[in-house]
Amino acid sequence: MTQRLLTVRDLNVRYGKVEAVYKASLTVDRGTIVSVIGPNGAGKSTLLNAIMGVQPSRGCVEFCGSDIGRVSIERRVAMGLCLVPETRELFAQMTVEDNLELGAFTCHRRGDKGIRENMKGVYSLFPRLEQRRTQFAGSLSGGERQMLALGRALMSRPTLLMLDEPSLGLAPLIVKEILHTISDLRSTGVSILLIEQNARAALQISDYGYVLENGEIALEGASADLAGNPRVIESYLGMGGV
Amino acid sequence: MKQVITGICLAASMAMVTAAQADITIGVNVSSTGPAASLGMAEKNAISLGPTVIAGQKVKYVIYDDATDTTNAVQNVKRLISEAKVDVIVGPTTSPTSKAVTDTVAESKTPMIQLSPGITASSDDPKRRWIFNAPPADAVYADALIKHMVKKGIKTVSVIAVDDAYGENCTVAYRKLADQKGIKTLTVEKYKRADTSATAQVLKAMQGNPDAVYIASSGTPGALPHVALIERGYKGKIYQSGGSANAEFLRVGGKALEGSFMLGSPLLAAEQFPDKYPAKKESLEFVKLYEARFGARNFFASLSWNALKIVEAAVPKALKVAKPGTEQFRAALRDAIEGTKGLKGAGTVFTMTKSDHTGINQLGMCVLKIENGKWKLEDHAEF
Amino acid sequence: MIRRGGFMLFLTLLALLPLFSSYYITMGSYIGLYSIVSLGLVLLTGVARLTSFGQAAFMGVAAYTTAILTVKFGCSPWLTLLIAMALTTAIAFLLGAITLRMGGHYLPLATIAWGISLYFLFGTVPALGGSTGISDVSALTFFGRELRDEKLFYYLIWIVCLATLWVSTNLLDSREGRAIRALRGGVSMVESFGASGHRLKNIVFIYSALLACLAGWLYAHMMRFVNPSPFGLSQGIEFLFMIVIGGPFSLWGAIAGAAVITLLKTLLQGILPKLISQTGNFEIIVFGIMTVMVLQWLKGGIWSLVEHRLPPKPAKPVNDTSSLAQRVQPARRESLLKVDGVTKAYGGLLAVKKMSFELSAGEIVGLIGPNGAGKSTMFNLISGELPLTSGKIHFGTENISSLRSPQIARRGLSRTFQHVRLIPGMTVLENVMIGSYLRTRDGLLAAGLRLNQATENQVRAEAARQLRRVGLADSMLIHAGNLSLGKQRIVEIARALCADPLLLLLDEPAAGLRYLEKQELATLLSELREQGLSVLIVEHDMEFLMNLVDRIVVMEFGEKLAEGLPCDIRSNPAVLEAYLGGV
Amino acid sequence: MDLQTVLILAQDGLTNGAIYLLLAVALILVFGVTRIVLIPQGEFVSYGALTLASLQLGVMPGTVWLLLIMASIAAVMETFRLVSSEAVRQLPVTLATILIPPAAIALLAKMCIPLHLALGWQVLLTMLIVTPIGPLVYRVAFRPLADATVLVLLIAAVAVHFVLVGLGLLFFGAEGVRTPPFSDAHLTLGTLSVSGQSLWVYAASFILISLLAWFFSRTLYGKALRAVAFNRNGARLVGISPHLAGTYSFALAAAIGCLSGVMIAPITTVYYDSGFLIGLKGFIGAIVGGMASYPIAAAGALMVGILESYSSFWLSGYKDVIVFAAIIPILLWRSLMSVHYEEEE
Repeated sequence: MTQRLLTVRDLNVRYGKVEAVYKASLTVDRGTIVSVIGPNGAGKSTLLNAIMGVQPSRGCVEFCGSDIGRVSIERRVAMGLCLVPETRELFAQMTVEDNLELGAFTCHRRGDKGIRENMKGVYSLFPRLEQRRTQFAGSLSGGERQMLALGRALMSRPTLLMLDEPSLGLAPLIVKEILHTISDLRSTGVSILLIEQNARAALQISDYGYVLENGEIALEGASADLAGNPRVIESYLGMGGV
Repeated sequence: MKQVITGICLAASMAMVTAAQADITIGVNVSSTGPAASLGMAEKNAISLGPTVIAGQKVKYVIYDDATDTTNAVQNVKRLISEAKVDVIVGPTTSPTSKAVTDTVAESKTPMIQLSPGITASSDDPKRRWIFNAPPADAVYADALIKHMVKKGIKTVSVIAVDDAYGENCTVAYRKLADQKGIKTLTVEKYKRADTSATAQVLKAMQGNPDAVYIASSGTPGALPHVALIERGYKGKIYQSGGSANAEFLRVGGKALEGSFMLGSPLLAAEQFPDKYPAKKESLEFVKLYEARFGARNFFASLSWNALKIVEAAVPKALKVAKPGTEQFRAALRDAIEGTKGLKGAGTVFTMTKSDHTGINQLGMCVLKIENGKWKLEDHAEF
Repeated sequence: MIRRGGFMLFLTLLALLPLFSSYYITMGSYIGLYSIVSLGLVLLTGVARLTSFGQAAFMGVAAYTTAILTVKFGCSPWLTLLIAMALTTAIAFLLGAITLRMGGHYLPLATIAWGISLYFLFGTVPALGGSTGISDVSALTFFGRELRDEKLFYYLIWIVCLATLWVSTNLLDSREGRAIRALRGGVSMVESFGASGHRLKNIVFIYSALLACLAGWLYAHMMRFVNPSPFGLSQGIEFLFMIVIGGPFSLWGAIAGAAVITLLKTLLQGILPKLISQTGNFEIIVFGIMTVMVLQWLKGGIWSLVEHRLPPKPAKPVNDTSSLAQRVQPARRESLLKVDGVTKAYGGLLAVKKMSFELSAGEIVGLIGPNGAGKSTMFNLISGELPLTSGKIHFGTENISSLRSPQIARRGLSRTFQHVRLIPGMTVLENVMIGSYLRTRDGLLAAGLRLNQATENQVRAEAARQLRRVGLADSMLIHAGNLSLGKQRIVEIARALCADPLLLLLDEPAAGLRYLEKQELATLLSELREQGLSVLIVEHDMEFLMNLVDRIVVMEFGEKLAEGLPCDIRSNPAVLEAYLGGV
Repeated sequence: MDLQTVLILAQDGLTNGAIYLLLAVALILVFGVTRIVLIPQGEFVSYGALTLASLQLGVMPGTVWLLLIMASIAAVMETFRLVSSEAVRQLPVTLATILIPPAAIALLAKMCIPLHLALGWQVLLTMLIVTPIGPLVYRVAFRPLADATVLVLLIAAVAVHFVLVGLGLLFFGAEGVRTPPFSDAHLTLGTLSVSGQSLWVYAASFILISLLAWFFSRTLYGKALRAVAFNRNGARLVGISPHLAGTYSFALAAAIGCLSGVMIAPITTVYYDSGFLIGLKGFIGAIVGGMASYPIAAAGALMVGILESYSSFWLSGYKDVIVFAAIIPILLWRSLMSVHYEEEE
């Protein structure tokens, strides 16, 4: 039995006079991984930012059945929506552990005292973070930063985790590791909305996929179907077009 | 376009016409805010006790605050002269503001009784012809101070002055006389009204063990170095200038002030003066009036009160010459004020001459000692 | 017409004011003086996005200079004006040199400190008259006649004020002025056209200080008395309130602000004591609250309400006769850009590792790679915005590795930006004119006195020509912010072309463009190549580059992955892997 | 100058320096979290001193009225905001959180004043009255400007400074106050005698600094404030509201300012406008620390205190000129140290 977690309808985002995202609609069901792929500049990050509330937008965003269009970012976090942005936005001058702890800020405000346990969970997921507990986040390598960003996001016990290019700038081996982890997260009950340029990888681990081009949803379908679609592959080498 | 210009001209002529009435208008410009606020506030209070009718003429007061700023002072005085068409001006409070308005007053030929000592005016100086002073000149203060110091056998003095015009003027007047009388000034230290500490200045002043320390400041700031002197264990005599002569100062200074000397107006200890003191009755009268309305008596309040007294005495003479609101009346009023003789005010007696527009001698000055948080008459001039 | 009429009405009012009482003359004179100071502050705050609390202190410098020199040394006031201006320039230059390289809040903080220390200095130094001040400052003399009448002085002040208004307007509308206005698009944008951001900021600061100096000098001779109190910090702050409330983005806002604050102060000093039983300078409460409210709700200040109702200013005509000198483009195939083993490290992280490639004249080369591959870093290394860690970059035959972006721009390299950096409030034409910064030499003096009209016309014509070249002739007079992103990118190209470059650097020009817009852009670039221009494009959209460029350099992880003809690159397995990825 | 003088001057400078240090720390905190250069910091100092003095005289301090007025304005603004964003449901709770605490504090003050409590309780009451003014100032003046540039925030801060000074004059009048010292004891170390009040200042500064250090390094809220200072976007993404952080940092700044005021009130005469210069000297410390580094700022603040003390001794008239002119070499040094810094909008 599936349950709707996130519904986005006719979302528009403008930068001044420019429409960066135009009438985008998508849904995420509980317990699934949904990927959004598309060339750079297609508006993928803008889409995630709009869903998170970082970017002002017009249209309808429903999360867990309630309209969150006018809700502040902080409240969205408290509701269980969490974004790992492309830029990671770690607290570089603070330790790994402090970063993780702050990830649980909203849980703490709600009165949840399980921060320690939560952190254990994250450490078991990324043992390397535990080794670097007392290091500053700024001194970590690219892969470790990505792990920390993921770990920090998981500390807030999100219902829906939105990941913006988790493989960006990482060596292939680490990309593999991270994507495996993401795929495993599904079993812990976290739903994921994933944005990737690395289309093949994204479609491999996701259940459903959307192709975003020039700010519009150009294609959608089950990931397996999309992965086999020659147009999808071509569009990344620039032969597809609209 | 033409209509607009005509409209403006009409409005202009309307504005010209409205100001003609026969009442006496007294313009007041004091610093009731800014650094000199504690002085100006008291001066303003006393104005509200002033007469409402003089020689059968209604008196109208127009009061402005210049925030201890020279630009504002000039603006206010011009406004008093050209808008309110005042017959006489009382104020400003400080010597910079008084200096700033000197030209304006001279050009408009309006008599002004200023509440700051600073400039000593006389008829010989065309610019200062129209200016009179309500407080005693700095030299009168210095004279009383030095006399008392000589009496007490003081040979060396350090000065701690607040860093404003008042402190400067006091220091200059003091040094002039002290040098003449052979009193040696060890050092002159400065501090700011809002300073958090005067310890360093006090240490410097205490070097060479002066017989006395003279603190030149107006209002409550005088307490800061005084307290620091006591804290640092200074055992010599401490003199406070006349500017600190108000109740607030006694409150802020507290216990530390005990036994120190202060220059001041006889007003402050009017009850303790012998009955033969010429202005005793007038002083007590003012004290009664003022204390009923505003609390403790205040030297600065007496300045504006005395200024009004001078005007009150001069108006009848001037009325014989011309009607209020005219240039002739202002000129006559100026002459009448210059002719003030033996006028008894709160804590002083005025006798003006052509060369002396202050008109206050040692009768307007005494030395007080602070005992039990009160002023005790220590020394006064002969009368 | 309304503008002209309004101005005439204003002048008439000014001329007639002295018919009222002498008090109005004083008020009018103060408003004029404060307007002069505020004009400078508008340039500093509204245009250059800097600010100063020390304008009153600069007034004080001039007032005291003239007071001392005229009273103690009997100098002519006209000589003291020059001395005061020299002194002000020196002080402003020093303060600017120290603070302007750091964050924007350091200048105001420094001016607070300097304003306070100068105020105390005035009050302490016995030679400066101490707190009591200096009286009997000599009157101004005109042809042997002393200017003592306050009416005449009032007219003098307003003549000076209107003259500074005129000069300031001219300055803003000149080569340097445009660059100063462009500072809000980021220093790197202005520097990419060869202007030094630091120098421009310093110019504005000195100019505003000089206006304050002029006002201070007038003040001293009007009052004929100086003492520290009018030059304190709170007066400096009041000037800032004037322009914030009046309108920081318009020169007229300065005059409006000076008038409103001065009149309101007088009004409040009359009213407030009646409302509040105590006396006090409580108008500062009102001013403070007004300022916060204006900042919150009416960013353009009072003047923006007026400006809103006025018709737009008529555009200046473009008369296309004379033209600016042009560079000789190098011969085709000649090596134009040579990147040799360039490395850029951020701490331990290598953003660019030993990159080497070449570009010949008349070529379009594409630099591609997935996101985060180090393309933009490479780009900024070439344009001089970032210093290199090691390696060499040659432009033509010259080694430019250690040069900064204005110097590189001077050698004929022009660029666009990944995020479009146009000034939305300026017209497209004016935006493009910024590009020609290095091609003319007009100084500030010529600009202020409007002696630069010949070159201005040339520049305008050149900008118009470039806009026609890129096909945007119709949009010339539109505000740049009203164009679509695609057109804005093309305006950026026109602006870069206006610098008459040898090499054009384009940073992701196709990002965010629609399909048709991309095609138009590709056509435009091909045409430019036909005209002999060389182009380096950083892009990740391979489709866009395939049919356009001559060669492609592919980057990944800061390193060169492949280099070659577009068709070879497309079938290169390493490139395919990098772009498509896999697990 | 003998050794004893040297020591006394150092001690005097340190006492003032300790106060400047506290203020510098508050300034850096607020700047980091909100990008506001808190020019009105000094007003909390004078409010603290003047409020305590009023309580001692048994008069209702004007700051209580200020608190109530500000709370009402904040309530009106909040109502307006919630109504216009169609979130009327939150209105009762929001209004209650804004209005009830100030009202309760006012009531408490009214009840306590006739009792003539001991000094310690009066200090506590003073802190209770002045501290909430900080968050209210943030709510009313700065929160609507949250997206503005540093420059606009600075101008707003100066405007708020004007308003608060004006209100200080309105509520407390132009005269200065001096409160009795916390203790009359003197500590004698050899020839140097240190007043009890100075010891109080040292102790209180030390305790406060330690508390702050603990707060920032050990508690989640302290870390959250630091996180906002380091990375605003990152902080929002983990659910830390910048408004909440702004509110906390202003509360801390007001509390620190108020405490500083309470501590200097027995040493010096405090006027309604005294705070400004004191605050600015804290600023010089903060600038030494580049508005970012707490330890360097602390050292800078102490240096300002010492410089002030010694220059008062040698050149008393030029003391403030020297202290404020010292900022020029400091800025020069910072400018040379800093790598090319550019502020993009």
